[in-house]
Amino acid sequence: MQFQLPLFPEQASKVAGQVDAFYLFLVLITTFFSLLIAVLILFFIVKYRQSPDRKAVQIHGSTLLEIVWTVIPLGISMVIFIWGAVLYYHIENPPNNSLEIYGVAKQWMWKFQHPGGQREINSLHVPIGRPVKVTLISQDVIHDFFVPAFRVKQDVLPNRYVYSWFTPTKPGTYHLFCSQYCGTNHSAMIGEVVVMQPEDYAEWLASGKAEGSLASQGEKLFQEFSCTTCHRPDSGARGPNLQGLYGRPVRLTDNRVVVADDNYIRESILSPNAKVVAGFQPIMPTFQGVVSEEGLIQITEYIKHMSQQESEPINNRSTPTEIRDNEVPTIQQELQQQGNTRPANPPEKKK
Amino acid sequence: MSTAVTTVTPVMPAKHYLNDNYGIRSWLLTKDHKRIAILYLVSITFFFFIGGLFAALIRMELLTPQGDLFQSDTYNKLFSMHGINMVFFFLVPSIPATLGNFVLPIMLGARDLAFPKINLLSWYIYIAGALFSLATMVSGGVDTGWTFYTPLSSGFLRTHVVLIAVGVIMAGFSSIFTGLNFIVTVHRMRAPGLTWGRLPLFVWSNYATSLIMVLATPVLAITLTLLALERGFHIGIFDPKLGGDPVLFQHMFWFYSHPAVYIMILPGMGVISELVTCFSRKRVFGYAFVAFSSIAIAVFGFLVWAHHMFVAGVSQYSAMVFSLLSFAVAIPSAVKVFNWTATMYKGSISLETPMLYALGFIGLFTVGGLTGIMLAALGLDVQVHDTYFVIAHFHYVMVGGMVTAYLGGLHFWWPKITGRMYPEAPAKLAALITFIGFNLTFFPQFILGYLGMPRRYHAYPPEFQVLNVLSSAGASVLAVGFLLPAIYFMWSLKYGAIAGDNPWRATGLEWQTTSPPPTHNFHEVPVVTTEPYAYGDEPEVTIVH
Amino acid sequence: MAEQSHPTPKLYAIIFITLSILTCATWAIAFADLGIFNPIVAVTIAVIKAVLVILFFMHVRYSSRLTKITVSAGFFWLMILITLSLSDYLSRTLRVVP
Amino acid sequence: MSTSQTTTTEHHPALAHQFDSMAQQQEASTFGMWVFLLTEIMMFGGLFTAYLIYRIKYYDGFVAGSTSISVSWGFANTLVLIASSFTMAMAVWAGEKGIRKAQMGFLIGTMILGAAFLCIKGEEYYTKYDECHIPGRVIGKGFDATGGCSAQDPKLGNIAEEVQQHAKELGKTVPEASALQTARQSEIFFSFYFLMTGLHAFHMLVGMGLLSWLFLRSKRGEFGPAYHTPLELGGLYWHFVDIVWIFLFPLLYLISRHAHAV
Repeated sequence: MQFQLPLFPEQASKVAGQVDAFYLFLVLITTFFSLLIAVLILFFIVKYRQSPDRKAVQIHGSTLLEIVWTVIPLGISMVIFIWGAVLYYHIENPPNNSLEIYGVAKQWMWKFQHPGGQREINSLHVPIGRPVKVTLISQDVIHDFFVPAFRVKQDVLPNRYVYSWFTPTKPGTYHLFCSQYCGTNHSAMIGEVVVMQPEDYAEWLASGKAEGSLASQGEKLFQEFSCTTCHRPDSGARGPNLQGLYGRPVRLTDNRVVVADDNYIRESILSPNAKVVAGFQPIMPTFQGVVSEEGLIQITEYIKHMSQQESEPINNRSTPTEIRDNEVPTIQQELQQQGNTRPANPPEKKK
Repeated sequence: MSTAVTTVTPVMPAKHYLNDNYGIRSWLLTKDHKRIAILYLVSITFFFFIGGLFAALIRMELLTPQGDLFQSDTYNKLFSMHGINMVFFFLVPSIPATLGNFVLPIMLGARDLAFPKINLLSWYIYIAGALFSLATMVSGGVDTGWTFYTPLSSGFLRTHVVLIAVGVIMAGFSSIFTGLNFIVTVHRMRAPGLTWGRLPLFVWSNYATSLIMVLATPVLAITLTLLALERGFHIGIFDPKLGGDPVLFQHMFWFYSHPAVYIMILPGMGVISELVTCFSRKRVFGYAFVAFSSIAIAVFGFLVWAHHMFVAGVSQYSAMVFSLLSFAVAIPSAVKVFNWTATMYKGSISLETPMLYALGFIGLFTVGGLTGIMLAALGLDVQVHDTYFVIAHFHYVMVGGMVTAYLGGLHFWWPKITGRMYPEAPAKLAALITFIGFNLTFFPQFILGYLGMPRRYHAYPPEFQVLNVLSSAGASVLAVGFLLPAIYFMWSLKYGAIAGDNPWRATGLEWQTTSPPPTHNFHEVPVVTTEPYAYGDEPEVTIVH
Repeated sequence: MAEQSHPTPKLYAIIFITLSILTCATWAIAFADLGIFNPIVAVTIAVIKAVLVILFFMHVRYSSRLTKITVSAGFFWLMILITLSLSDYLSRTLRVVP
Repeated sequence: MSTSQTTTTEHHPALAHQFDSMAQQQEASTFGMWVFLLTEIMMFGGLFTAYLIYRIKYYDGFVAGSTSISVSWGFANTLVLIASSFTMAMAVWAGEKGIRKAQMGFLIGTMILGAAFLCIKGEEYYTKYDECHIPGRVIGKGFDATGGCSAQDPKLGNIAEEVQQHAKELGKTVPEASALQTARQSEIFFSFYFLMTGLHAFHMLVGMGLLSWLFLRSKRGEFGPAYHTPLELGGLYWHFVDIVWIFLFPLLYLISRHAHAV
C-alpha cells in the first residue's frame, strides 16, 4: 500500500493497551447506538412513508419506555465512568520507584534533565521496562506534554510542578507533541521520545556530557546561595534542617500539616513566608528571579537527595539502576503516629 | 372531525410586517421582533460566511504537512478568528436571535416580546461587538484561539486581545438581553389557554437556553474583563509571575463556555422537535420528557465545566466529580434522541427538506453526543483531549447539530418569514450535499485525533496527511452545501411560490396567522384550547402552489 | 401584584434600624478574637442583612413565587460556581494514598 | 392562563402595545428587572469566587492589605448606603401613594447619600493612589524620589512597614524579608479591592444616573398609584447595589481585624 491508514497510534507503554481497550469499548457503544438510531430512522422512513390510505397513529408516549431509556444509558454511563476513573487514576499516579526526569517547557522547546545531570533539548531518552516519572514545569505559558504512543498527556503549567509518568514497552522513536496552544510556533514544539533498551540507555547516559549529577549541581547552588548558613542540622540553626525532609509531612506555624513535595520546596524557595515550618521565624528572603527553573529543579533534587541515608554518596545517582525504592509513609500513616511521635521534621527549638 | 379534502390556492396577505413600513429607518429603528429577527439573520449570515472563509483557508493549509501556505502566525490568527466568529457571532445568536426572535412570540400568541426596545438594543450591542471583531480582523487579527487561555493571552501575545475581548463581551451582553426578553415573555405573555403543558417544544428549549444565557454569560463578561485588565494593568489575577493562577481563568471561562455549548445546541433540539412532529404528522412522543430534558440539560450543564480541564492540572478528586456529573448531562440528551425516533414510529412521514435536515441532525447529533461521552470518560480523555478528536466531536454537535437544525428551521419557517416557498429540488440536494460533505470533513478527524494529532497545528507530521486531505476534500463539498441555500433563498424572495398561511399543515400558533404575519402578529388574540402537536385532528387541506 | 400591600414607612424604619445595628455588630465583633469564627460570623451577619434588604426593601416577601424562585436561583447558581471551583482548589494539595 | 384581556378598558398612556394591561406590564417589568439582577449576581459572583480562592491562597497578604484600608470609612460607607436604601424604599412607597413631594424629597436624599458614599470611596481611593496601591505600576504617586510608582517595588514599602508595625504592637517581630513577601502578596488583595469596589462604584454611578432620571419624571408628576414601575425598578437596582456592598464590607475590610490595632 502506498498510503498507510493506521487507526491506532503505536502502543509503546504499559497503559496504552488498557486505554485502547477502553477506547474500543466506547467505540463499540457509540457504533451500536448510532447504528440503532440510524437503522430505526431508515426503517421508519420506509415503513411509515406518507401515503393517502394511511393516517398517522397518535401515540402520546410511554412512561415505562422513558424509564427504560433513561436507566439503561445511566447504567452504561456509570460503567464508563468507573472504568475511565480507574484508568485515569492509574495514568495520573506514578509508582514510587519511578525513574525521575525533569522537563522544562518554554516557547517553543522542551528541555529535559536526567538525574545524572545529562541534558537534552526536544528529545527525551528513556529506558524500556521501568516507570518513568517526568516532573514538568513551564517557564512561560501553558504547554502540554503529550506522547500519543504512551497515551499520556499533561498540561505543563508555569509556577507549579506537574507530573506525567509511563512505562515504555517498545523501543523506538515517538512523537512528543505540545498539545496546548502556546503561541506562534506551537506546531513546531514537537520533540521525540526515544525508548531504548536499558543497556543502550545506560550507554547513552554515559556518553552524555554532564557537569555532575543534578543533585550535585543543586548542592553547588545550595552553597552558592549560602543556604547552609541557616539550614544546618545543628540546634542553633535559624532554618529547618532539610535532612530527611522530602516527602514528609511538615507542621506549619499555623498548625496546618503539608507534605514537603516538589511544589512545597519550590514555593518555600520563592515565597518562603507562605508556609513557614512551626518553630521558625519567617526570616528567609525570597529567591524569586534569582534562581532559574533549572536551578530550582537542581536544588529540589539535592534536597530530595539529602532525605536519603547519610551514607549514600551524592554522586552515586547518575545511573537509573541505583534509583532508590523509597518508601515514604503516607500522610495518613504519619498523622496516625503524631499522637506519640512528632512530625518528621520536628522543630527542635522554640522561638 | 371532518376529513373532507379542500383545495386552496394561497394568496399573499395585503398588509404584513414587511410592507407595513418602508425605508432604512423603518428597519433600523424597528421594535418589531420579526424585523429584528431579520436584522439578526442578515448579520449572523455575514459572520457565518466570514467564519466559513477562515475555515476554508485552514483546510487549505492542512492539505500538506508542511506549513507552506501561510506563516504560522497567520494560521494561528485564522483558527482563532474562525473560532471566535463562529462561536460568539454565529452559533450563540444563531437560532435564538433569528428563528427564536421571529417565532417565539408568535408561538406564544403575543404581539411582541416583553421588551421590544431591549430587543432592538441587543441587536445594536451585537453589531457594536461585531464591529470590534471586524476591527480586530482588519487591524491584523488575533491569535489567542477562541479560548483566550492565560497567561498566553494576558502576557505574551502582541495582537489585539483587548479589542476582541471587548467585542466578545458585547456579543455576550446582546445574548443576555435576548435571554432576558425570552424568559420574561414566556412567563408573562402567553396567550389565554397556553399553559406550560401546552407550550411548543421550541419554546421550552429556547426558554432553557435563555436560562443559560442569563446565568452563565455574566461570568464570561467578568472573566474577559479581568483578562483585559490583566493585559492593561498587570493586576496579577491570572499572571503566574505576579502570583496569579492561570488555571483560574480556565475555570471561569468554562463556567460560561461549557453551558454555552448548550446555548449552541438546545435551540437546535427545539427546532428538531417541531420538524419531526410536523413531518411525521404525529404528536411528539413523551412531551413532558422532551420538555423537561431541555431544562435538565440547562441545569446539569452548569455542573460539568471542568471536564475541559482533566489534564490542565486540576485535582484528581474534582476531575472525578466533574466526570461523574458530565455523564448526568448526557442522559437527557439521550432521552431526546430516543423520543424523536419514537415519534416517527407509526407516523406518516414525508421527506421535505426540513425533515431531511432534521433526520441528518438526529444522526449527527447522536454521533456527536456519544463521542462527547468518550471525552467525559477520564482515562480516554487524557489521550484525546486537545486533539482533532475534540475538534471532530464538537463540530458534530455544533455544525452537524446546530447548523443543520438552523438550516432545517430556516427552511421550515422560511414561508412564514417571507411568505414564499423555497425551491424544493435544490434544497433537497443541498441537504444531501451538506450531510455527505460534513461527514467526509469531520469523520476522519476522529481517527486523526486518536492517532494523536493535536489541534491548532499549523504543520503536522507527514503520516497524518491522508486523513487531512480527506477532511479538506469534504470541506469543499460542505462549502457547496452551505452556499446553495444562500443562492436559492435569495432567488425565492422574488420567484418563490406563494406559501399561504400554513404550507406544512403544521400545528402551532405561528401557522394560524398569515404568512408573512401582520406587524402585531395576530388580527385577534388567539385562544389555545388543545395540547401542542395535535396532529391527526386537522382537516385535510391540499395546497396548490 | 401592584395591589398587594407593601410595607409601611414604619416597617421600613424598623428594618433600617435593624440593619444599622447589625452593621455596628459586625464592626464590633470583627475586633474580638473568635478564631476561625470571625469570617463566619461576619458573613452570616452580611447574609442576614442581605436577606432583610431583599425581603422588605425589595418587596420579595410580598412578591409572587416566581420572583422568590428567581432570587433563590441567583444565589443557588452562585453557590455552584463557588463550591465547584473551590472543590478543585481545596483538593489539589490532598495526597493520593497509593 | 397568565394573561387577561379584562383591564384594557382604561388605556393608560404608559401602557406599551405588547401588553394587555398595566398589571401585566408591571409584572413583566419587575420580573425582567429581577432576571437582570440575576445576571448581576453572577457577574459579581465571578469576582467573589476568584476573591475567595486568593484569600485562601494568600491569606497573610490579604490580612495585610485589609488592615491597611480604613475600616472606619468602610463602616461609615456601609451606614450611608443602608440609609440610602431606606430613603430609596421610602421613595418607592411615596411613588405608590402618589405623593409627589415625598418622592422628590426621598430621591434627592438617596442621591445625596449616594454621592456621599462615592466621595468617601474617592477619599479612600486617593489614599491608596497616594500609597501606590493601584494595580500595575503606572498609576499613582509613589514614595520614591522621582514621584512615580515605577521604581522597584516602592509600593511594597508601606505595607511591609505596616506588617512590621502591627507585629510589634502584638509583641512579635517580623523580619523585613518576610514583611516584603507579605506586601507582595497583598498586591493581589489590592487588585481585588479595586476591581470589586470599582465595579460596585460603577454601578453606583449608573444608579445615580437612574435616580436623576427618575427625579425628573417624578417632578413631572408621572408616578402615582396606577403607574410607578420605573420607580420600583430603580429601587430594585439600588437595593441590589446596596446588597453587594453589604458583602464587600466584611470581605474586604474585616479580614482578621481582631489581630490588629485599629
